[in-house]
Amino acid sequence: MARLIANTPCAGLLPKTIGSVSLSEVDAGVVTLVAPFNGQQKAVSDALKSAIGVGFVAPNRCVGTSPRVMWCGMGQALVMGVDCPDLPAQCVDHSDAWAIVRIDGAGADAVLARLTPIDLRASVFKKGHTARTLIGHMTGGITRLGAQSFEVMVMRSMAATLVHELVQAAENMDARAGLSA
Amino acid sequence: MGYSALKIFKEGLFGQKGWKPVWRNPEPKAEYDVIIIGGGGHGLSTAYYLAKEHGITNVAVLEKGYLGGGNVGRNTTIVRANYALPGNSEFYSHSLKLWEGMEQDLNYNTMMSQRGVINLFHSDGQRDAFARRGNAMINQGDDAILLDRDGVRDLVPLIDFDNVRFPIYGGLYHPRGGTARHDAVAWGYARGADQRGVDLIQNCEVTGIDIEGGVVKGVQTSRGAIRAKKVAIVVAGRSSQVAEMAGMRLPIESHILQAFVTEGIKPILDQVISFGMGHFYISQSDKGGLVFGGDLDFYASYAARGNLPMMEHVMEAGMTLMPSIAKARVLRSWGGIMDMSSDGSPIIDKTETEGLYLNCGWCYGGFKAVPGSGFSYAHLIAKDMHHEPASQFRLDRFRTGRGLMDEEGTGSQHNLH
Amino acid sequence: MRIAGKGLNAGGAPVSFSFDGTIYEGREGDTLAAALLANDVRLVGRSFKYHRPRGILTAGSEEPNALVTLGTHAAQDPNIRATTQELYDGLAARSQNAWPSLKRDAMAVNDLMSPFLSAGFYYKTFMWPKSFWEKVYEPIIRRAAGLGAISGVTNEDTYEKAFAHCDVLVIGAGPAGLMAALVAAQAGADVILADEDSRMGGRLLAETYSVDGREGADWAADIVARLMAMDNVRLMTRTTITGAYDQGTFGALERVTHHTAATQAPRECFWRIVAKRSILCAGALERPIAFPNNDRPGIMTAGAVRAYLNRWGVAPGKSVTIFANNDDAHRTAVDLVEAGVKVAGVIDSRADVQALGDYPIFTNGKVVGTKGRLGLESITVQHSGGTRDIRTDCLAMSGGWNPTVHLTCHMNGRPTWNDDILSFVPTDGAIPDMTVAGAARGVFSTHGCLEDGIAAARAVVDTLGLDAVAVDTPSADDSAYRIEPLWQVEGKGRKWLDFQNDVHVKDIKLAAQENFRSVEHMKRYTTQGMATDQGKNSNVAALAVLADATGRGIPETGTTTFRPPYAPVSIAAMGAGAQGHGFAPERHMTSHQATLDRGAPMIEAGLWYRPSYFPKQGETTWLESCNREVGMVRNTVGICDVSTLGKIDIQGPDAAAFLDFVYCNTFSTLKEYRVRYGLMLREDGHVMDDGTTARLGANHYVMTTTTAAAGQVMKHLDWVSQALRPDLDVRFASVTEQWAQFAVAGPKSRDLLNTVLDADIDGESWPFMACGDVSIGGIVGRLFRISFSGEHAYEVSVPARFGASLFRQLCAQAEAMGGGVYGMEALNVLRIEKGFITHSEIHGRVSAFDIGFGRMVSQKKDCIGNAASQRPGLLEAEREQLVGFKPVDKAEKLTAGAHLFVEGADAVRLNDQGYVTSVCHSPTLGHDLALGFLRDGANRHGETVMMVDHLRGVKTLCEVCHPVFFDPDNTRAKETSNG
Amino acid sequence: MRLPCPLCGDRDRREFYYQGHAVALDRPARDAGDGAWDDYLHNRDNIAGEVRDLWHHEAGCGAWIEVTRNTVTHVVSGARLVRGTAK
Repeated sequence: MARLIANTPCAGLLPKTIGSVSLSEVDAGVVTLVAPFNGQQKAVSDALKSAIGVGFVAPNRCVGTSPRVMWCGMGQALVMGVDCPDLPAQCVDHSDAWAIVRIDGAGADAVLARLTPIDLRASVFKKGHTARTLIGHMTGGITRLGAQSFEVMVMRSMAATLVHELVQAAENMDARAGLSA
Repeated sequence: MGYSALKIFKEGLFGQKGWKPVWRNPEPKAEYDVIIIGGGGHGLSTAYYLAKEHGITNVAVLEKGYLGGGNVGRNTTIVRANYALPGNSEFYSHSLKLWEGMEQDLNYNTMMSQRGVINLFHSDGQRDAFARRGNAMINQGDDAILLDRDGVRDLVPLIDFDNVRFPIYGGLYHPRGGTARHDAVAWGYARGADQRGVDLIQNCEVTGIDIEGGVVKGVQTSRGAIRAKKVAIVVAGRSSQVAEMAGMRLPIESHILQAFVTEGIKPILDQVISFGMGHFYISQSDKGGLVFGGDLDFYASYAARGNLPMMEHVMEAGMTLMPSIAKARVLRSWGGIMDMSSDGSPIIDKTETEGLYLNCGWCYGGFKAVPGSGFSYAHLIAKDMHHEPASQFRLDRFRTGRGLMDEEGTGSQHNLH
Repeated sequence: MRIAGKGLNAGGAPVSFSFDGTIYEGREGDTLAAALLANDVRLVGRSFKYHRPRGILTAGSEEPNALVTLGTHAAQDPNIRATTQELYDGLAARSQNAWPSLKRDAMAVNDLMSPFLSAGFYYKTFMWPKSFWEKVYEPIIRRAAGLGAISGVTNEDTYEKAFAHCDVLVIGAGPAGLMAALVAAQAGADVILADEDSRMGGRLLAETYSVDGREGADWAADIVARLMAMDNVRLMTRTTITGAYDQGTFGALERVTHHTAATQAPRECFWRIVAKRSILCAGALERPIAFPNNDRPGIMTAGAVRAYLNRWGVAPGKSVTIFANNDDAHRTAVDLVEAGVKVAGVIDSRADVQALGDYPIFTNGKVVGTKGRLGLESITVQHSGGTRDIRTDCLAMSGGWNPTVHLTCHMNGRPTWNDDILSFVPTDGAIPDMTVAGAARGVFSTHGCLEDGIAAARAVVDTLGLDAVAVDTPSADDSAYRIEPLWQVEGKGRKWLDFQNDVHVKDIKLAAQENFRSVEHMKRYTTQGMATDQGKNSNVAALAVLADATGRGIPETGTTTFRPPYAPVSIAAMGAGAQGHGFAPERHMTSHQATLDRGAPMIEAGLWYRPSYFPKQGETTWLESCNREVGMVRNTVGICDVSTLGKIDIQGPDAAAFLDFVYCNTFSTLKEYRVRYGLMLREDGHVMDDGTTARLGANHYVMTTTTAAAGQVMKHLDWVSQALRPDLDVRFASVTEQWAQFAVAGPKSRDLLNTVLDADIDGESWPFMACGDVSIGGIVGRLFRISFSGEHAYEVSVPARFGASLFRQLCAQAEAMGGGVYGMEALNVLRIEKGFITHSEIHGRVSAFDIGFGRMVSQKKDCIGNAASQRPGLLEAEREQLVGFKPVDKAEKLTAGAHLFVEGADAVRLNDQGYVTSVCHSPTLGHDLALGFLRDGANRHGETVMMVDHLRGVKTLCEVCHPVFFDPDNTRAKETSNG
Repeated sequence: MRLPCPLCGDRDRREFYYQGHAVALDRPARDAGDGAWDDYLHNRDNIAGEVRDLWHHEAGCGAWIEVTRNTVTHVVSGARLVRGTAK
């Protein structure tokens, strides 16, 4: 008879504060990957709306706070922070699949600009926008939570690399801040 | 005119006035025995061997631009015979032997430098795959040595053995491999062919191939129609366009391969190093520039220029493998158009049109093949029989699945070889 | 010589630096070149081929001569342009390519030999005797190679890369660029203004022009201040746009800390800038004139002389002469006279020109010779009035200005010849969405540049749907640019073109004489334009000389193309972040830490790290540990983390039909809660991957892939579903990261599981190839009764957060039962003993037929690879087929990578019968085993063949056998007892 | 180089995997004969000019897209999702 103890992906690596930015691990709670079957997108959306108050989301969007629904690829979204109702869709438990790191503080966007090729300008990538893209050499997601506040997610097994790259980028930014003109 | 140290001394005394043109600028004749379409390395060596080995000198090489302006003028100059599969093995072995006698044969210094090629491996599995390849090389009569980690360290101290992302387990060392001065190879063959009476015709673009009743009759060019008994296509990245003039559709997709050279620095690297996990290879030219490259840009293209993602990937591979070259500065980058075949190996064959021959599919390995390709192609054109070392380079292997030479084991997708 | 009170940095604090060990004093704001000239240092380097003395030629990044090395050990940085290197306290520069000293350079003997070292001479000799090239000639040539040296020590500096996005990228911050940026920004566009200089203003910093009635430099400073105050503008100084790429992508190099002593900040940053539009305002570069011995230290471009005088308050000479074919000559004279520097004469090749100030002028003039071994002492002038020698220590020359067209050539655009300015100008549309303004397109007056910058920006913002705010063009000089052709001056002595590579007019003529008439041939034959400046100073003049030598006009002669980068970029900058382990992400299993704690050496499996073996006290070799671990699994029980295998959750009404299409065998017939082995082909009929797939419900499967092919298979499934079978209603998602999965293998595996599962299992409820949910400490997990070892075995998985915890408990239990944890080495032995294949066998060239699974390719249905797998060439008996090998003499060893021959046959290609793919020493059977491929192998079991490994000197006679060596009936894996 | 993903918008080329010409969408019947399969698997028009080729937004949304692109100039003139458009 075993007793299992849980570990988070970034255990022992975070939180950290470097210059003006801070990095912290996010526990998104129960996460379910939802992929509606052919022709079921509306049905799924309606069922979600009535069950958790948020419907299925458009590409590149993240709606709600907790619970929230985050688009995560063609015909797929993550239902986060709540048990997922029965749906005419593929529903897969992803609660343990991701390492999620939050980055806050002045220059957070500049730190991410060292790692991702997407256009992070506030006029283009707004609060509630999410993108599937590259973070360094890792495939993952970036979501804007606020003016200088983002959430970055990659595969759980890459948590150490993600933290390392975010820290390196933040340290470079911090060192630049100390330079004379 | 023969070249020699004495001649250079004489010309030095008399102000270099005596040097003659390395080749003529002939006007196209009305008819030739053989027309070679393409004045790159392979086309020029084909012309040279047609004249030298088979006494066929009523030959024209038609070049759209300038001689040697294709991939022979824009590559990383690596020469080697380290293939695993039958078909490739004997061909590159023969080609390397021709390299070894080239300078005396051509009376032209192509600076063939047998400084050794080392292919690094990063796991037991890769070691065994390289061992298989090395044994195939020795079975073929070529040279191969399986180096362990320390063996590599002794030869290439520049490598960061302690921190490289994919650890160095060892390397397959091919001492007879090396580099050569790429332009000189084209010029040497051009000069040799011209001296034997071959017409090298630049700025002459082929616009059509004349075929009557299944037999080739000649070509249409930007400088008029030219009749020929035999027509040989050897145009690398442009193979599909020229073959289409004869109604052929080839198992070829044209792709970009970038290469890079740094500012000249004092010698630090003696061999040619290939870093498999990083798709990175590097050597240092006699002028001091680090010459290196990586994988294809991967999208079909005729632009002869690349984009940043692959460029950065190549630099990143260099930084993990040998971070001591960090401060060498990239001076120039360029791209060549690679005729990627769907098993990664070449085609030297007849076509369904009588008198029309095809030589293509060299992917990014064409430079080291220049002598062998010309020699075997000339043999096929002259005798209408395959030259033994190139007898596996058949066009029908894709349809039948017989004798595929997929060295990378990546299948029929052209850009994965 | 410094002129008191002169220069933009007149008030700058003194800065101490050294050159070749001598300490000098410079001034804050100086470049190294300015500071050296201020200290009357003229000799700064040696040329590449002839080691001729070299001085400072320019005041910019195009400098071909004044290249120095900074730093030592890991920080050693060669080929630094003294003309752009900003001075800082303690900067220590060293000259290059000279031995024993810059003044007395032994290799200068090459120059005496030069009559015999003409262009391309090396192609004509060094051929005899054959063996001498590598042994004698090449080593000598290589020793002479290169200018600077790198240390060969592992880099210790930080470099970084970053991305930036904008609406309008303005390249160059001279008068045109400043106005363009201002207009675009005022219209509301997001603007990036980049300039390679430390201070924005371009030529305005080097000239004495006024703009809007004020000093040009002050005017520029005001515009910069206004731009800085706007939050839609990003100013990037010390940033060179290095390349133009597709869809508005640009590469850029920012020299972050080159101007300071070492700091923690990145030394350089390589930017990827994406711009909707770009405006090229890169200005123009002045070209030298090819006259006899035009390369002595002290001879520099006229524009550079003005820059040193006006920006840094430095007179490059005490008695300056000027030689030109255009009006710039006179501006240089006027500025010098103004500053109280003696102008010994202006030699103007034109007839109808007057002096603009108090200095002697020689019309129809030419400089036909110069004197001074290590620095200019005098020149010989021919002019309307005859010939005379003039003593001078600085000659300012101007052959005219070349627009900086380079970036417009990066996408294969060819510039256009313009006869008015006798140079090339950019061709419209050479770079999509790029507009060229100012001197970069041949507009040379200050007023013209300001106006052009405004006009360009107005047009650009219009295409972005923005409205430009009206701005008046500031008042500024608008005098016309007058020039007459002057490419070379006849006379005794070499007329240098490429100062660094030592290419002179005669070399170009020799190339033409030998029929290297095409520009590319000339360039490659003479090395003209291939030095570190990439021909920025010399290409146009060399082209003119070639045109003349071949009797063609310049346009017909052609142009050489300019390739990226515009200025050299360090490998470290473009490869930033990759040093050490940064090259690729690292993937860790949940058992990673526990595995390290147990002292297991890690090996890479793709991006993953997996344990090789788990050494126990007293074990001295990996083989000891491996043998013990194998025995453990065969006799008791072993634990292995197998989480790295790809796991794909597949659901939908058509899930079964989809699997039938992607696998060559059938899955629609698989019962629920059962597992089946599947073989996946590529469309070309060769094996792509294999693995087991479990059916968890009518419309629910979980597929496993090999670790190596997980990504490829996922992409393949996406392809098949989206492109080939959109009619099938199926969805799939990777769950590789969701589950931590462990193999529990061995006779005691069930007993062990029953110590951790909430409810016991037995052989009836969990027969071989069964699967389903289980509960562990109240956590829902999954159990699969599958075996990659041939033993009675399971794979148990739990949500990844519990992986580390379950692993520790499984290991503890296993050890308590006399078993333990095992690594890749043991796993490999176990699978070879059972003849299970991995990517060592399915290496991309094998068909299902080759591995004995030909009948698995169901002909009852279509599937990926079905048609191509039936090509005759993939089904022929003489193909190499999978077999096993045992040494006839059990003591002999086998090696992977060896080839196979008929006994007695020579080990040569023509006799090659096949090869060995996997080898292990089997502690179970007590001898080596091998898997491999042998011609017609399926029909040759029982034969003996010779295994030859030349590389390792091994030659072993082997018996060919079935690939399954151990428990061929699979009774152990299938055991059903409930004990 | 940037490609217009119909779902994600303009993205850097580095997010995409390239497969080859869109001929791969026209998969022959199993019994179409070796000529048809040879054309499908190996032979290409390999046009110097505008082509339709297949990319996978691997580091993005996972969509396979058909991009219309010029192989000489690299000008991209359009892209569409493969799903639902394949024959």
